[in-house]
Amino acid sequence: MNKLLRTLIPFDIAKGLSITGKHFAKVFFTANRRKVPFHITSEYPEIPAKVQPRYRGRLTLLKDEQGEIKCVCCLACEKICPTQVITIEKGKKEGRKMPFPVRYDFEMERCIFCEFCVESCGFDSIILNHQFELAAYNREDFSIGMEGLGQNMYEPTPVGKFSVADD
Amino acid sequence: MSDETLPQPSESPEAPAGPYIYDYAASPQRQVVMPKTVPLPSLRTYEAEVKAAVAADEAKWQKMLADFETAKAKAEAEGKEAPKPPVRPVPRKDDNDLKTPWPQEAKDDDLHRLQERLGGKVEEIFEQAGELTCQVSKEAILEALQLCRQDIALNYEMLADQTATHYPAATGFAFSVVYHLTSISRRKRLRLRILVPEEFSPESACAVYPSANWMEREIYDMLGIRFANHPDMTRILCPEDWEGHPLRKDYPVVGWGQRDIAFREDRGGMLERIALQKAGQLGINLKQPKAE
Amino acid sequence: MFKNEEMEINLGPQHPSTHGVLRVKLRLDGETITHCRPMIGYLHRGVEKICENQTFFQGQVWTDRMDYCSAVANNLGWAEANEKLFGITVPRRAQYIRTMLNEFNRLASHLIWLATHALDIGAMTVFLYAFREREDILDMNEAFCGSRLTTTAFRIGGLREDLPPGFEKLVKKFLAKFPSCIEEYENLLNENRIWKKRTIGVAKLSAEDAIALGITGPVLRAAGVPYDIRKAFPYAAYAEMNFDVPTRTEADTYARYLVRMDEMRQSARIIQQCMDGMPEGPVMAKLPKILKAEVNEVYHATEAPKGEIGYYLVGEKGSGNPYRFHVRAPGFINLQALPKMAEGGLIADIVAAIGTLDIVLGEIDR
Amino acid sequence: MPIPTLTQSIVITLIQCLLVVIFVFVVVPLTVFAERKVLGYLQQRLGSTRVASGHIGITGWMNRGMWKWGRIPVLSYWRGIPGLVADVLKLILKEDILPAKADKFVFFIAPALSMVAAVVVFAAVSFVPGVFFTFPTWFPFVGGLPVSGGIADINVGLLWILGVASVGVYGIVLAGWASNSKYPLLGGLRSAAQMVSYEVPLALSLLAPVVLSSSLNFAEMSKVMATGLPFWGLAPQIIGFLLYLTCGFAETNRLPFDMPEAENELVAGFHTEYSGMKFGFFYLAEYINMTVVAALAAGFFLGGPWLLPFGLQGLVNPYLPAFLSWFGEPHAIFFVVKIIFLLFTYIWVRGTIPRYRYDQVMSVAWKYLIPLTLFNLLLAALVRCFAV
Repeated sequence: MNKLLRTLIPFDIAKGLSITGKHFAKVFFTANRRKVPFHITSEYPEIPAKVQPRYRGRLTLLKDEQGEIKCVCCLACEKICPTQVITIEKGKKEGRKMPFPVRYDFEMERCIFCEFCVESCGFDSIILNHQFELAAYNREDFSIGMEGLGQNMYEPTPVGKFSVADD
Repeated sequence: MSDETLPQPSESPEAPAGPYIYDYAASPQRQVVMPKTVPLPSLRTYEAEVKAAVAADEAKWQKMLADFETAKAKAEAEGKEAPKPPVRPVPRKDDNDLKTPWPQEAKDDDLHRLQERLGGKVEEIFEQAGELTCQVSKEAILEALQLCRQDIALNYEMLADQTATHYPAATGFAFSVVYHLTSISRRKRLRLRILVPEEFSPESACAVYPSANWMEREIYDMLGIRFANHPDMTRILCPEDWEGHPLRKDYPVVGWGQRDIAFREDRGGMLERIALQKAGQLGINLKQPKAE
Repeated sequence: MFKNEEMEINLGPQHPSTHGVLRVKLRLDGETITHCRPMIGYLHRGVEKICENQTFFQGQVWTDRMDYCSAVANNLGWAEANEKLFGITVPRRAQYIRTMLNEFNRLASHLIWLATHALDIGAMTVFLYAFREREDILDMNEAFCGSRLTTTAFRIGGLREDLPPGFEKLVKKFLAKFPSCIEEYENLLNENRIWKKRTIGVAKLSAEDAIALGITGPVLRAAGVPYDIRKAFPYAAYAEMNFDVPTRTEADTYARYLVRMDEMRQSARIIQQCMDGMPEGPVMAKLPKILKAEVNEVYHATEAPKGEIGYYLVGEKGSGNPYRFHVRAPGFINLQALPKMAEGGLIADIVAAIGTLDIVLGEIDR
Repeated sequence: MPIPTLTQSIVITLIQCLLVVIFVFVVVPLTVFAERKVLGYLQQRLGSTRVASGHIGITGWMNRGMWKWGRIPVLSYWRGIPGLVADVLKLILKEDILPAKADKFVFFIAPALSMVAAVVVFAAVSFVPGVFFTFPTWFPFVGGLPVSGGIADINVGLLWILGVASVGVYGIVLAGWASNSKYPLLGGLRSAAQMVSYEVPLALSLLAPVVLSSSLNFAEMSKVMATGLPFWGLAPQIIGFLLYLTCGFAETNRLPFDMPEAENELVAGFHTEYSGMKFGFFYLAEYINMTVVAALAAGFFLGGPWLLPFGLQGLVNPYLPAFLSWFGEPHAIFFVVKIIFLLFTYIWVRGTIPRYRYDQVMSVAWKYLIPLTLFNLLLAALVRCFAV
């Protein structure tokens, strides 16, 4: 008898409907920009997406206080990179004892953002910054060099400027 | 300071004569470095090695003593003072947490039971890093598997994994096929190993453990070992008409290039040539990671 | 008299419910499936060949691209196998952190399984609710190792860095909210008559068949065999955790669903114990700069959310690259059971069967 | 009241048809929009919130405007409306592909058939009993004439409705057959079998109101069902409503019975080969069918133009205080609100409940629904002979 009653009167369907109904009511009657919004959609361009401090973004060469590039071309990052995207050419600069990278090419196209290079660098001269807007319109923009070639290692990729969040 | 005296940036680095065609055939990735040693872990080779190492060490020490004697004799002859007596080089104490697990004598009773049940067919049994290994002759593998499956004392219900490794530098055999058995009830693991020459096709384990079906197909696909009376011995991962077996040591990482799709779908190859020209200037080269 | 010849149909490789690029050749007699043959290899990237030409340290990058739903479980398996090969003892704090991250990853993987399985059978909202929880776990992944999915969280011998400062707060917030979320899924699905009709008695796989086919993980536990590597061969810090292994006996889709839901509760329990008993101390063992292997052969299996993931490494004397790198992927072996489960059922049942097997094509094709 | 001449009555019915078509073609696109928004809100996310390429130009301005709407609680529901306009334009502007060797004429007729069958049903639906409104005298041609609630007051309304509704099945079968490819044919056959097998319980569940109100006229039936029944009539009404709604879901191929185009099944739906406006016709036909089922359910079981559902209005009316009398009379607004609520429950059920397997869909129809509808009919008959 109990089983017949349970099949006749749809309690289980009613319970399911009540759960989704509660969610509908909460999202419908609360504006979507309270302090803690009930919905889980993050409106990305309008509200800038926050990333954790250890986020692995794009490779950048660092400069010390005098504006000198810290890299000393020990080629550790070039060896440790699993997909071999870093190519460094050693060169000399007059006022500096340590060697100076003439060309530091980084192919963001094949980089897998594993942060082995930063870990293997003994001189803390490269980091992965917190930038995640890395799209580009054509393939050449992905091979980033030190100077010129449109994008270089120091500024964020130009596409980042389109985000509406600025205004 | 008219602008001529300033260093004129050359309008472009000396442009290479023709279009820079990246020669895949000669790329470092396609060169194959054949392994010279045969890293097949076994108790006999390890003991032989240790003996050889001790002997070499002893010989070196004797040679040092002999040199010392001759140097002393020569010093007396010219009246100079005697050189310092050589001190035995004490092995460097590495304090780090790394203790390499060497093969030890087989103390586990499973291995001994296998030894006395299979008798001559078992070539070697030893323990390493807490794992039991038993090397069986290549003809008796099916019998060993049946024994492990049906014997109440052994009772290895599941064949967890079956793989093979290619040893080009080895004499007498080319592959080692490894079976990892798990006994769920007795919570034990065992590794059966057979050494297979190039053209020999070992018995398929599907009769005893049906789970070996796909594993053996993958071994055939990757290494080219055909297993006798296997339900359907075809390639599983690569396309059916793929030439060559990728996991062999003489197969280059980038492949023979028989299926190289165009750098991009541009039919004319115009964009590809431009990109490779730029690649030439950027010096993008696919280098082999040399681990010094 | 009327011989109706069977219809040959391909399910996949590009099909919404095959969890990746799996192609199943089906021979149909009207609506029932008479013969089913899974064809794989569409996502074969040759991870094993690549890892043979990379150093031990670099190998980890390829492991979390194999089973992209549970990257940390692969990393843990790889790290433990390497430590066994070199004979490294990992400090206790690193073991605890590894266990906690592994259990978080099991939750994330089970949530993705629940989402796609329910979506295949038609319940859309469970998909979104499951992904809501998974977002918090991925944020924790990002907080600890910098990336949500491809985590490369561990190193041979321990971890790269200790827990970030705000990590305990994230975990406490998640553990406080999680039990109520599990009730929400169960209210939506457990008693639902349509869910029961679609899952009870579908894709049955008895215990003997499962063991013979080498099936491991929740599929085996739902058939009544309490084989869980965390209990059978304890690794990391599982020896000190007390949790029980949920098993059922019906061995059908509904039983596997219940087993996985219980496993989620057990994982939350383990995480709680890890948080409470976290010891102090270093997180990285003292190791030489470049790891040189000795002639050594190791097979180390750990409990991934989908089953037993085993790493078989062969070390060559004095070389930095592994001589042979083989991965025993749980999905690859579990998929062998698909023909036995699907034959005789209807087309809609093969969708449910693929769902319960919880296969991810990345680890099947490697 | 002046007697309308023939041409005047034709013009009035044309105006009525225009009103109904406007009502249908306003409610249906909003249901399409609501499908995404309500499903989103059910799943704790926002449905469509902006229009594509949202930084520059007109779409940028629209997005910023909608971004401000989001601040106000209930109004933020309407945030994705421009996106809906884009969808409709897309359907119209998309290229119309005709598969090779497809039967051109049948391929062309099928969507029209299913669309016409869906819209024509509204002719027999009476929104308000009696006079809806009367034209003001200054109105040019038909000044001062009354306009009745329903377009056509057919006295065999229900029979007519069922007849026209089952013509829709032809559209689907012909579409499946005409696209000349294996999968749509299978999809077409499966959905035809499902719709035919659900016609039976649908008709049976509609018999209960017929028995209770002893007439087939739509207006008459909704009047009796809403006000004329004793207390005992409540039981057959509620059970009848649930049964009718289930059959309605199956009739319009909505979850949990959407076998034909179950996207993760192997067999694609019958409208795979259609694109552009032909696909638009099928898409709209499905939503119009939903509105038809909602209108019938609202009309018979939820009390139609009267406020309280399940015949409670009849029990409450005598004790109604004076100032509340407005709620006693029938008004079209109650009917429309009930239709919208039923459309909401369509999407609500689609969001929560999984899908039946194909053979289970059939077994539910023959093994469960038909016995239950017969039992409900028996209940209605008992109520009819004892209580009324």
